[in-house]
Amino acid sequence: MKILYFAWIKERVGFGEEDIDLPAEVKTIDNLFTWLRGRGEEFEAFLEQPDIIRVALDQVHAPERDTSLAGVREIALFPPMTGG
Amino acid sequence: MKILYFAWIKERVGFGEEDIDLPAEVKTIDNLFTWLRGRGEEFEAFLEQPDIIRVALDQVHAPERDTSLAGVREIALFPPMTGG
Amino acid sequence: MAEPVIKIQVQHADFDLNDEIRQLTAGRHDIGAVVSFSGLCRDEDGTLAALELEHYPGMAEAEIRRIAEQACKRWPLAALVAIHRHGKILPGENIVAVIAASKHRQAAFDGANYLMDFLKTRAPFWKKEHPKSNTEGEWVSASDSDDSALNKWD
Amino acid sequence: MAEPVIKIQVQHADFDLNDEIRQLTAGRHDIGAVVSFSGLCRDEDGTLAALELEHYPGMAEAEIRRIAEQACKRWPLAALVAIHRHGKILPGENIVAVIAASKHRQAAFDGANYLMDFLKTRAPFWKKEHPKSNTEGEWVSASDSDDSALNKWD
Repeated sequence: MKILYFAWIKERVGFGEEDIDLPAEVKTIDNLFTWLRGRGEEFEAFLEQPDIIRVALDQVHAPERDTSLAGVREIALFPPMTGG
Repeated sequence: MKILYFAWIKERVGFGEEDIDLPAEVKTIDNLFTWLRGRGEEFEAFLEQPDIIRVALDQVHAPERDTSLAGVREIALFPPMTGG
Repeated sequence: MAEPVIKIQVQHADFDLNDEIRQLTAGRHDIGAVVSFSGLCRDEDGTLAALELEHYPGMAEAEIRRIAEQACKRWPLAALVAIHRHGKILPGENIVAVIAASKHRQAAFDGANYLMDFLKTRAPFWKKEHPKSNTEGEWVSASDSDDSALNKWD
Repeated sequence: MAEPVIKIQVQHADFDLNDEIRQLTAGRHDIGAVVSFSGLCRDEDGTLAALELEHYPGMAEAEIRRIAEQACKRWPLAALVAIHRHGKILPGENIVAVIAASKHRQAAFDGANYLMDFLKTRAPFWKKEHPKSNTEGEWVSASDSDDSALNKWD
């Protein structure tokens, strides 16, 4: 699975992109957040307020946290958008 | 008094501008319309439907027909606007 | 916010929107949003040779300025520009431009939209259509939808 | 009306609105109204050195396109263009442009306004402010007024 981080999340994690094999029990966005928290304090830090983190699956917004990751190739985590 | 005519009104009257001494009894826009009708059939023709004629006094719209002409230097008669 | 800049021009020459916008934003860092409207000469049937735009010199500028001043009372605008062409205009060419600049986008959208709606029904311009087939043109009739467009500002 | 033309560009380079409008109206006589919005980098305090615009390549274009397609379902648009810059942007410079073209003016105003409102809150771009005084910049917070601007389209 390719995971992308943007803006201040990228700065806290320390990198913008990784390729990673997710464990079989990570089936939803919620599961992913729980699993990421266990990877170290840089992940815990940006997941302190999980409600403000936006998630896109294969470049489409996924607002529901119980959305399945089955078949997904690219997950992106980012703060609320401030373009325009 | 300077009187200006625009668009198809100008075409019916045959000219766009005239300087004319209005008789003392022409005190309002209504009076002006009545007086103009007496000037010939080209005036009668465009005043057949007086309600659609717009009037400006000194370059300001004057929607009411009982508006006084006292102190006015320039009267313009024209059809509804179609610019923009 | 500083006093809004109002610029009204009635001219035969065409205009360059990018230049106009650059002029009104040059040296200013308080403008975050610019909305422009341009109105073009349509000819869906391919029957139109040209439009002829007649106007009332003096009143045309004064009336658009009055509308622009109303818009500036209603929204916090930094600048408002209107350029209306007169004379012969070919299909596909520009007829009119309105540009509104503000700190935030909704004021710029509303200011430009308001100015166009009132310009259409109050500024003394008249269009004559010269068809390809006919030497004598026809004056365009005023549109009810232009009149009813004003209702949204009540 | 023919299928609407949609053009989405995410680029560092600046744009020329007049050129963009000319391209989309060239050879067409069915467009009577073009509305453009440009968003500029503000700096009212004079404290900003530059904005840095980060984006999600691929999704940024795809998401703006989805919004543009929604707009084309809602209004009879002839063309819809969005150009969003990324990278370093100085005060007074352009950040974003949206252009909507239609037969009539209200569809063009609404299409451009709608595209901007949704682009603001849904397109994956993030602004970082680099102040003159400080080497480390700060990420801009999302604005509640941008979220509530969407309500007018319900």
